[in-house]
Amino acid sequence: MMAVGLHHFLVLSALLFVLGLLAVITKKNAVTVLMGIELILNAANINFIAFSRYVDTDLDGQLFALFVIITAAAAAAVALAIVLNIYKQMRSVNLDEADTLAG
Amino acid sequence: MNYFDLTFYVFAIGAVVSAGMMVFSRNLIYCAVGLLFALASVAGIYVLLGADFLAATQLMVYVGGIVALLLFGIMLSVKFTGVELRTGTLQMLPGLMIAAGLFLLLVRMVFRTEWAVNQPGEMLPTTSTIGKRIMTDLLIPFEIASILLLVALIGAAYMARRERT
Amino acid sequence: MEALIQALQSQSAFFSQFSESLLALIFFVLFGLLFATVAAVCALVFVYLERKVSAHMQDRLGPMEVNTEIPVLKKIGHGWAQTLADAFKLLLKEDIIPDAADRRLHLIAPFILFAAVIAAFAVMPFGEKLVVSDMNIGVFFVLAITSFSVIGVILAGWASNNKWSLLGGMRSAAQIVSYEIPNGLVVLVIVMQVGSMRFNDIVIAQSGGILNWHVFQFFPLNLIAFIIAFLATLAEANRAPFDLPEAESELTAGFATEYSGFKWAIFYLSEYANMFLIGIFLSALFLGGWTSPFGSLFGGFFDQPGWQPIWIILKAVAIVFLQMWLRWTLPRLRVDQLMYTSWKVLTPFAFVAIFGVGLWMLL
Amino acid sequence: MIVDYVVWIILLPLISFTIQIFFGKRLPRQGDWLPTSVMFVDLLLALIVAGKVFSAYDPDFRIARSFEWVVLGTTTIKFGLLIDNLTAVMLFIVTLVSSLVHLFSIGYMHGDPRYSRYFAYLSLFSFSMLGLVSVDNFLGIYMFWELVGVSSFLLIGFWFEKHSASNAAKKAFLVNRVGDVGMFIGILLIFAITHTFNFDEVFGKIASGEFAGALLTAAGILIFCGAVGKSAQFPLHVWLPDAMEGPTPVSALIHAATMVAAGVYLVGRTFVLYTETALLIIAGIGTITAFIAATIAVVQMDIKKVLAYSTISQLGYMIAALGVGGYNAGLFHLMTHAFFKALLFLGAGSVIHAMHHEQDMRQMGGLRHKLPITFVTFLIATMAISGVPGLSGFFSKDAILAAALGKAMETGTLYHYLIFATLIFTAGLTAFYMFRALFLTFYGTPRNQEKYDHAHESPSTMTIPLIALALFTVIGGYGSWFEELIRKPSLAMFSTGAAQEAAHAAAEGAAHGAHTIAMVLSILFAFAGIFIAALYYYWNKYSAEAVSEKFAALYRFLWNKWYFDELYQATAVRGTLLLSRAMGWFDLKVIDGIVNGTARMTTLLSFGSGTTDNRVVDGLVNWVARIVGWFGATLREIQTGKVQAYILMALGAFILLYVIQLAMV
Repeated sequence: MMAVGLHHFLVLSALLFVLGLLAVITKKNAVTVLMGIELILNAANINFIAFSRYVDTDLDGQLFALFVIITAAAAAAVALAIVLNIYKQMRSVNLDEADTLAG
Repeated sequence: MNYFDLTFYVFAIGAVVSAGMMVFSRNLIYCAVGLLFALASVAGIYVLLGADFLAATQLMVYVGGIVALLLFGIMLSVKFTGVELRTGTLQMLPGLMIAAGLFLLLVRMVFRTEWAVNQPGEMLPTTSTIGKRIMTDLLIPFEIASILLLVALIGAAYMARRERT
Repeated sequence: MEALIQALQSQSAFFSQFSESLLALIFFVLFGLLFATVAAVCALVFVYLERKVSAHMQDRLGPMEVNTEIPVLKKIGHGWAQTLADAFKLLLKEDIIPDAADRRLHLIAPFILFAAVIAAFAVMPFGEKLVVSDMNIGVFFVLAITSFSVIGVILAGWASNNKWSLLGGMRSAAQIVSYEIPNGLVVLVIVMQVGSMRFNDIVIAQSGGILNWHVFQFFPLNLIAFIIAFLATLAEANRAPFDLPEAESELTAGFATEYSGFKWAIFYLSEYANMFLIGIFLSALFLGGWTSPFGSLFGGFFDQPGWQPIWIILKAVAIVFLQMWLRWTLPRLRVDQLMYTSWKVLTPFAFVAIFGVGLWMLL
Repeated sequence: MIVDYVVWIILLPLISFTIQIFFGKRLPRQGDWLPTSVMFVDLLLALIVAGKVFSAYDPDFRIARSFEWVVLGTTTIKFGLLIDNLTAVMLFIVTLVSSLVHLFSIGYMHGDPRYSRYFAYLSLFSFSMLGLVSVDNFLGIYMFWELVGVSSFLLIGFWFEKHSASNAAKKAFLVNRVGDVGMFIGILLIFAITHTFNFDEVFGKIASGEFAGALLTAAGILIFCGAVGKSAQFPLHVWLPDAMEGPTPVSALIHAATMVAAGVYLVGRTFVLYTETALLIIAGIGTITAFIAATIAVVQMDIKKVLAYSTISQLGYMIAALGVGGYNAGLFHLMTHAFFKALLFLGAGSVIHAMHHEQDMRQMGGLRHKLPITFVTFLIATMAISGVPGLSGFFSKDAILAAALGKAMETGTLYHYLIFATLIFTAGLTAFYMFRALFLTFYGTPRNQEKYDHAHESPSTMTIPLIALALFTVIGGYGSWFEELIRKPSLAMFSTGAAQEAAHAAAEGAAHGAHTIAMVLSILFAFAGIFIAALYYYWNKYSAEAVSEKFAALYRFLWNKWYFDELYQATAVRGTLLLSRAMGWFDLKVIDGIVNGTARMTTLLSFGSGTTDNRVVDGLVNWVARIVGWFGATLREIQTGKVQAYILMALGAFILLYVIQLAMV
């Protein structure tokens, strides 16, 4: 096994990314889909920070990740509010049942 | 295998296992707990990468904020008294195939790209540098981010409040 | 820690035969056990203290009689063995898991809570050298790691599958999340003044006697900040008068209703360890930490390093005593009053303190 | 050291505003003592600052201190304070008038339901105005400029239950906005060219010739637009008379003594910015304003309206003075005017208070017996504004006229002689209408016996400010310190090269010769005005009504304020409405007509083609449709309407493309 370096972090990030994607694709419940999105953002953040350490040695990557965290927080709050509204309207948060507009 | 590598594997395996638990568990609360541990492990990964401030921010925002929020969301949006908090899955097989394919592509790209790797230096405290950069060249993004948060706060509070008729 | 391991390996032949990572693993476990033990002992002492404080404040006769037949110990009297008896009772009780509960989460929840508190001890400065990890983001780390306790409480409430538990857990989570805001803001007041989040920097900035303590600087802004921090941490620890999550008269025992035996003891332990943590945290931020209040008086005798842990523990115990005093004096708040206090009283005043100190420093 | 004092002068009212707005109602006496005492402390501090600044007795005295505020890439925006003699004078005027008005308001506003909020607003205004006169850059002055505007808006509309008050507030705000937009564009223009907001740096660029020509003239005129709005100059003067809907002490503080003078201060502060062309425009606008406002004031019957138009007229004087190069004279008049106009307004406030909020002069008369202190102080102020020798107003007005005549003699152009002639005629008008107001209010027989009987002298919190201001009105014009200390800034001050004092000296010489002529003429016109006013309203030799009937057209023209409001109503307001109505009509008739016509034509056409369609084409179409239907039925399985399925497909397609590309390479 080689010493841990950039590649390890990138592979880890890729793995977390596809797991998050899997949650987004396969879960019925909207809240779980939201969790998948958070995981995807985290995978991207690992990439940012890994590059900021191994490739570009100033802190640009970390700062970018910081802004990603800020945006994720805002997104989670708004998304949950929307989910709660959907629940109020349809008594369910399953994405496959939210098909009022489907023809 | 040294100290750094050991820690990396502990956190990496922790992150992947708990993320897997999040994806494959049918119980919503288990999903949330899986996400919690995955996020905490990612914070550990940040520490390994010398991003101490970000790791603490990660814990604070995700664990203290987003996961708690998600748990509230789950409990408010499911008729959970008497019924178990379960979620079904859709298109599991095609999903798995696509995910596996994408993962292979990403790994291929990671290993085939010639990264301009610099030998990382000593891990220095990042907090004051981050603070200074935010207050100088990143001032405008920072202000916009604060306005975004304010807007999200007001918007979320407005949408989630009880209708008064 | 890496440095410590390397030093050990180079010094001693015994250590050098193990690999570095194995040693690291062993040390992790050792430190964790050490802190768990310290917390347990603290909790024992504090439980005893709480009984005594409440007894004296409310004229409770209470447990004054528990004693042994061993001649020397018998002389102590005052029901000294009560807390030991408590501990034995808790350990020996049957661990009841309700049928409808989620077994795994029911088990894990108290440990999340406990781990969050214990982990924060890693950066607590018991002395200039007596600190496990003097991180440069120490204060922020404490705020971050203690936010795990919210999750523990929610999970405990949910996993018990009981109305009281769930309501208690939700209340507690809302309370902790709300009070984190004023707490974080007033911590910022101190961080602004010192220009560092490292505990030792903050403590050293207050050295030189009682008048240099932060609580007396920028009068009255820092005093306001200290009061806010005290109230907010009190609420985060779910202590009276903010003990709504376990309000006996409304929710039996809140999120801990369905717990018994050892797991319940863990909750109990976490609460008292948390009180001690808050004591150290507040005294490091506001009350001079491990520095002596006398400064260079008495020829700097009390400034010697050996006194450092004594000073900070004394200060922490004083704060813990204050917390107990409030518990046995004040009635419990209503939920709406609780939220009002956080959002409409503490948070605005925290902003006033930040703004005032910032302006003061600018001028 | 001085800077620290100034910082506290600015910050103290802000602190008292913050406390007052949040906790004012809970404080004892609703907190009126807090802003009032803070303003007196400010006055004390301003006196200390003035003492320290003037003890140097140096016309070039200046302290500038700034810090880096925002760093955006390579551009650094600095923010800071500039303290020179002018700032010291302005700080003194503002704190003096403001503290006296605070004191006066305790009596005047007694019992108002929003008493505490009123004082909070006054504090906010004081903070903004003090900041305005102390900052050292355009951006800062613009910020405080807008803050002053906001507090003025809040105070004009203070009694917002009254429809007229809330309308007046909105009008003031909107009209000011017209000027402020110009000013903002001007500031941006300056920034675009010089890359700095700092006064000294901008002036340095002008001195070194980097910033010149038509753009400089344009920038000057745009900045002047702000002054036109705030100082109520023609053609944006219409808001000020309406602003009298606010409480009278507010009119005294904001709409007479300090805020409206901000425009004059702005022109003075940025004086080097203006080219000859810009100065001529400034002088012209000032003169026109002075004349128009004075003629309107002659026929007004509301005592506050008379004073309002007189304010506009006097501001016109100051602007005109700056325009003809009488830098010192204009700012001198700004100071003396602040004293006597604040006094006039507070005196009017005292009268109105005594008459139970009656403002119509036709209801007054004979009040000198009932309100002795108010009468004496009002008389002093009236004499000062009319230019009776020996009082402060005489000195400053005289200096303005001398400057105008000096400029006319120096250039010899018709414009400048016209400006001088108008100004001197207006001086006569001023004396006439002010004494008319005095005679109508305080002399003669009471025209409303009931109100007269109830009138009483105001409490001491109201009379003390009157006496204090009267004192300053009398002594304010003596001594030559103002002339020696406030010197016209020349470009040489800001250039790094050798000084060019010669031009400066030459201008002074010409003005001196004009001084005697101007003084004689101004005294002549002032006494003529007073005499005519006395003929009509004191001795009642002639009847004012008869004159107004004889020149009915002119009277109506003046009574309706030159029809400015109607003009704006007809052009700006009606224009916008008309335009939108025209748009609506166009949309309704033309566009809808076209659409409807098209629709009707289409119906006809399709009716014709429909029959052929049904028979001939349908066979073909049905056949095609069946094929499409089959495809659709097959493909609709894919379109599930579920986002997750789409993501899945998009990713699948992505991977497919990637693999194909790999295979091709």
